[in-house]
Amino acid sequence: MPVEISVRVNGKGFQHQIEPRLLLVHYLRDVLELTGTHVGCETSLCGACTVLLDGKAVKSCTMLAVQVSGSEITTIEGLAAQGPANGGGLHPVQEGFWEKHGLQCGFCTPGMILASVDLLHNNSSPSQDEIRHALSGNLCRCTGYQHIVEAVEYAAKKMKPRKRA
Amino acid sequence: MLPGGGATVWRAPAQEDSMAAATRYLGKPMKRKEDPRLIQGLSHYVDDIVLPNLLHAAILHSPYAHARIRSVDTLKAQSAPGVVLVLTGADIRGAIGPVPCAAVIPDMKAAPRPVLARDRVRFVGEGVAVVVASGSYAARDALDLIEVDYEPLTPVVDPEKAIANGATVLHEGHKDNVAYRWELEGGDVKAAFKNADKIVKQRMINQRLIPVAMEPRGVVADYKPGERQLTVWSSTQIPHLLRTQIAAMLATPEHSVRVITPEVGGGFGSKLNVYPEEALVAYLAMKLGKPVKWIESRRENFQTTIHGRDQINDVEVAVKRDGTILGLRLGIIADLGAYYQLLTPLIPTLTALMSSGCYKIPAIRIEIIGALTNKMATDAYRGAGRPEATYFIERALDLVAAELKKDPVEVRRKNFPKPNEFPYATPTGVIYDSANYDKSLDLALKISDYKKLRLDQAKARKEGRVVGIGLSTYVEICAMGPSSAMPAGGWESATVRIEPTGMVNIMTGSSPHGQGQETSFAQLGAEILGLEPNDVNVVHGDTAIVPYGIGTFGSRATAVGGTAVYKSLMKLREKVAAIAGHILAEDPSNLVFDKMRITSKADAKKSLAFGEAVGAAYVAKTLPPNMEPGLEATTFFEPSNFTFPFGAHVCVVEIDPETGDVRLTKYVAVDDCGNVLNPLLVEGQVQGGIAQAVGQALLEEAVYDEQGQLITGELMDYALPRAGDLPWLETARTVTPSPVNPMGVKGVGEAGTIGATPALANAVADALEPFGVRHVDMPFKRERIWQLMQKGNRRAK
Amino acid sequence: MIPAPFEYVAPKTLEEALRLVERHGDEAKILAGGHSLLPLMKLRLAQPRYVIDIGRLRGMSYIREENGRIAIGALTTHADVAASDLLRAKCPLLAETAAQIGDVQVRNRGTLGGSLAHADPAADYPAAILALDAEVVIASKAGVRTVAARDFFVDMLTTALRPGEILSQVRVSPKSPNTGGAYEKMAQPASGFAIVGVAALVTAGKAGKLEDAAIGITGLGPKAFRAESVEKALRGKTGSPKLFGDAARAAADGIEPLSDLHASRDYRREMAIVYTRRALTRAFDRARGKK
Amino acid sequence: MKLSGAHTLPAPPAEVWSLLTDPERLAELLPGCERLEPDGPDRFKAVVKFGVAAITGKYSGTLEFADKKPPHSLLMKLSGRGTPGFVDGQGQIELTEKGGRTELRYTGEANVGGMIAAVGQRMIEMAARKILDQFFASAAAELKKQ
Repeated sequence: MPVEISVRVNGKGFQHQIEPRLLLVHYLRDVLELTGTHVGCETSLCGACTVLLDGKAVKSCTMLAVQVSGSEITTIEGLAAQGPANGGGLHPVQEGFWEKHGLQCGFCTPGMILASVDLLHNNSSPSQDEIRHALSGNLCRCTGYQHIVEAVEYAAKKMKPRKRA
Repeated sequence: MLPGGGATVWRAPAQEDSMAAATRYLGKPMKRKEDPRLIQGLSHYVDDIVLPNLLHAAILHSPYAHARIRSVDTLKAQSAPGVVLVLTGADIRGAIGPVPCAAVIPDMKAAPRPVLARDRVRFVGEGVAVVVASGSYAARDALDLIEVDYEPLTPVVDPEKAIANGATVLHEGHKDNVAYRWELEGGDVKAAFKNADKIVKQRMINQRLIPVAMEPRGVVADYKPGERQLTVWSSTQIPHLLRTQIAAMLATPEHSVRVITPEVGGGFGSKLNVYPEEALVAYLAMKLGKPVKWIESRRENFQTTIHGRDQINDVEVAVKRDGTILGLRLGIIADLGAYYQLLTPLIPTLTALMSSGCYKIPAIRIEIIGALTNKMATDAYRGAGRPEATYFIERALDLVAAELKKDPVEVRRKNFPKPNEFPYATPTGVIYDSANYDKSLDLALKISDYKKLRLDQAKARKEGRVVGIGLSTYVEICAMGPSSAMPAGGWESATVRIEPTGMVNIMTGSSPHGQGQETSFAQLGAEILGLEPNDVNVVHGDTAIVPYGIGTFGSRATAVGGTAVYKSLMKLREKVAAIAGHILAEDPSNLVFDKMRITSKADAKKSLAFGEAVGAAYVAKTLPPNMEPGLEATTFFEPSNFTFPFGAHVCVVEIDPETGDVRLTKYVAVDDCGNVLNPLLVEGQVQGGIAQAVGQALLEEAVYDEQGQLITGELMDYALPRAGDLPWLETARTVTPSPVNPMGVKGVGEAGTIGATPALANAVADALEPFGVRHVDMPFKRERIWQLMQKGNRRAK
Repeated sequence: MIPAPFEYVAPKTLEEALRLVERHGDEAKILAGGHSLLPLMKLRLAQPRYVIDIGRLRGMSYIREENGRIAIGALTTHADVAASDLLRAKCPLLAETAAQIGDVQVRNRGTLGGSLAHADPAADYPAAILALDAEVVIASKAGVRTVAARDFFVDMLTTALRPGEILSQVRVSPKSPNTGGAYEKMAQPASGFAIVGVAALVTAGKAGKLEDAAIGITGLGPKAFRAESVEKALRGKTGSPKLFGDAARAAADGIEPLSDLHASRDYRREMAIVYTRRALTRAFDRARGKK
Repeated sequence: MKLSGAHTLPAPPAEVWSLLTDPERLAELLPGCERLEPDGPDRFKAVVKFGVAAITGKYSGTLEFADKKPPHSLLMKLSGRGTPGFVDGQGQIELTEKGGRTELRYTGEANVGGMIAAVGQRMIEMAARKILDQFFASAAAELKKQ
């Protein structure tokens, strides 16, 4: 039996009748056509599907869409509130990934960026070890992580004077 | 800025990185053009493609490693909600040809893989039936309704048992499971071993690995019956070869097939292949007249996308007391799996070719046995055959050093060919293009402060700590070409078109998937034509737009693909110079391209905008006599040889004496990949390569149980390196240009993986030396190391 | 990747949830954060007919002091437990354990109650819950009952929860100033679950005399357990590296350790000893006021 | 996966034998057994729900008796398939009289494939032991009743 959900995604409100078993990641990708959130595994280990749920990083493949009804979701598409999709600049973490060559194939990148945003919310000047630890739920097969660590450091520096993202 | 004159090639710089000083963009660390779309979720991987009326396919896989299929009952599935079609192997018999293998080895037995199994399954995960439904959920549900009656057969899992007499034979018509035997001999091996002071022997196992590109594979196919046009989107490294093979498998004219590779989320060789689903999904779209999508799950990716490595190497090295290597004997048993994929049988032969390492070994004999087993096929995984070679020879050099009680550095130096001995021909029949092995080793020793590391190690050992230092000096073969040495062409194509507005499109037959050629080729175009990189667009991965190409693998995109781009750019520059010269009444060889202008070196007033000269080519009123209008040039570049990047890696590991846990504490990599177009990208390739080596050395192993079940079938049990598993990687380069191509580039996609694995292994073996350990096989999992230490401790008591 | 279909019900109150749980019996599974259940459902290893989502129940996510104990609502996430100032001050062992579960994303969603009710033999929480002598509060239509941690874990994936019951709260005692705790875990490199995880809690008196010691071990056997012989060997003795080393040797007494791809029986047993000693050493240092 | 063990049952071998080879009574003892119907001599069609807690799957397949040497030994062959994968196994059962009671020894091997083999690896053996223990406990209880 379908269930109704009502959710805010990237600042916009949505209401849909969905199958209860619909995973959040499929709701975002197939129903809302926000395909920047990727599916890299089915065991909640790769982190490619990471989104922000009420500001906290979660794995959207390990949630039913119905569980987020009433919540606010941010996907990679909505991270730069004024990003080119909406006519403006990048989020500092996005900028860091670009500046520091923090990505190659780009598949893990949206999840990696959102997990980094979550980290910087909780810790505005993380050490390299803290960054590596905070990203332990996100796998990257291309970069060897070093440039990702540098990207997060870049963003931390950039975000400091402005406090929060 | 490049010197004028169409014939002038960009000369290999005499000094390191002098190129960067003389150029505006080349050799500079430019951030990537591909990134803005990727960091904002605006890119399109296969699964992001949605077409009207799209149907979804799901595949039922065999849970048995070896079984006869008695029957497949699809009745219930066919009537399930949303289901459009269910097909079995029997249903598509004759309609789709087998999975192709391009490797040819004399007297090799055939082992073709049907797109769906018919009467027998030979590995866990082999496709048995396919469901097409209106949605991915409905397709998945219907799989559970298909009933297959299997009669289990004895699984053949161990490669040595597989090739032994009396083993169950996998394929009808074969008398055993030996796929092929292949021998290679150069120099007087018998004499070498007769004259040796010592013979060092060791068996080494290079374990089976799973590539795990972060994006699983996926295929979307669409067929327009009116136009008779089949379009296939696939996450592949080889769009053109795939198109040819799909056409052949479906017996469809190749010109009516178009393959598009959208964004590809990593490959590492696993997408350098032709898979059953690529033809099957295309077939379904043609049959149904509707677009069909199939996306691989991670579990399917583990079971049915190619695996890597899986060799047993029996090594014997004949040495003199002073460390001079006289000869090498190598036996390889390669576990090929149940069927051949595109290059499966070929991979161990690459090991053979590179078995000399970066050493002068006058006599080499290699015997390869390819074994068929009830497992997924092995094929090219980052390094493809060369990591195995580097691994055994670098381990062997350390064993020789240990045997002779010499420092590993000394034994290596003793056997390096010197820079003036290049091109250097090995007894295995390859010719190393250029190198300075001492130089990269010196630099690695300097950066790592090797002498101090040894002193620190001695101190640590006194404190009861278990510390090891590992060294590897490697050479690898890459820039896969020339065609004479390749199964299906070793060249690469590029078309460059300067559009009427002066904007440039580079269409490359290489199909990058994370390497960053959209940026580095744009740098090349901007440099040669005096433009900005943003004026240069790089198009790839669409067989309808891009000329036929070979693809991105074997670290060839820059050295072979880039050279084709370079040559096409030079042709166009020459033509534009001729037009500009004609308009300006100046000798074209006096013209310099810079800052979007073409200007005379002799007379600065003789100058016109680049766009003006380009416009003239299209308006075609002021062209020099007999010149064709338009500005488009195509090159099919055929390299004269492979290239041979090299380097030296040094690392330090510390082992927890109580648990066997190995921590990598220091890593220094010096790589020489010749000239570089963009050092930022090179660094990314090296770091990523090292991480994959760390994966093989410390964590990764595909384990099949005795029944042929893949028990590392998910990321739950197959560990990949995470951010915290790696120390800070210190990287540096030496630059020894390759003479093989005009840009002097070598290639770097696989070097990190090839160089790093043996360095890590040598470090672990070195750490365990006080425990009487001579050799330990990868992966260095805690328990394995712990057991060795326990044994060592017991012996010491 | 795709769960089998099910009926979804989201009760608004605990009472309603209890009615539903009772009505649907073993055809239903309770969904809290979903980080134990959904992975199984996606692989179709679990195919419940009903999913009762208690994740939306109000007032079940809290950490507060009640009658001298600390009460933690079943729906409190691992992240909240790890970050709780109250727990970090008065029951740091639990916060430290929570911080070692899975990864950031998992900790943001996974709940204390969900993890305990699933009773994965390699989960982290049970070790700490046992060492802390926590009380598990269980609600049913008949009312509320309390089960001691050591009676809660029955077997692999099996707890003292009966049909019709919902785990509603966990209670722990605040530590005394001379008590120190530590959770030491050898993580399975792929999944992050514990190959062996040891939670130690020691109370040190004058001159390092051990007034009390409690050790919970997870990952080793089919269920987490208290290492009573180790505890016995410690009580009343003066803490020292030698004592901890000797006492830890009994860590796996009476347990038939699990064996899998990542750690054999023998290795698990040995690692239980090593990690017990490490946890004790660190807990003791903390009890003595060392960092 | 190799399994072996021994249980002492409170009845002489003849009674144990008749219990083990009586499909109707067996069906009641076998944990999760939903159906057990004759399908030829010494061969039965079975539907069994196997698993532990949340990880449960339904398997349908066959149960066969072979090499019957009443009341001393027999070979039980089991093969079942379900959505989580398959279980194929056989166990040699030996019954020895011990003072009016029976010592039952079994040695067997089970092959497990499919999803459960790929992801349930660390739990399978435990689950199998648990199910066997449950079975023998119920068998003992049943024999005691008589």
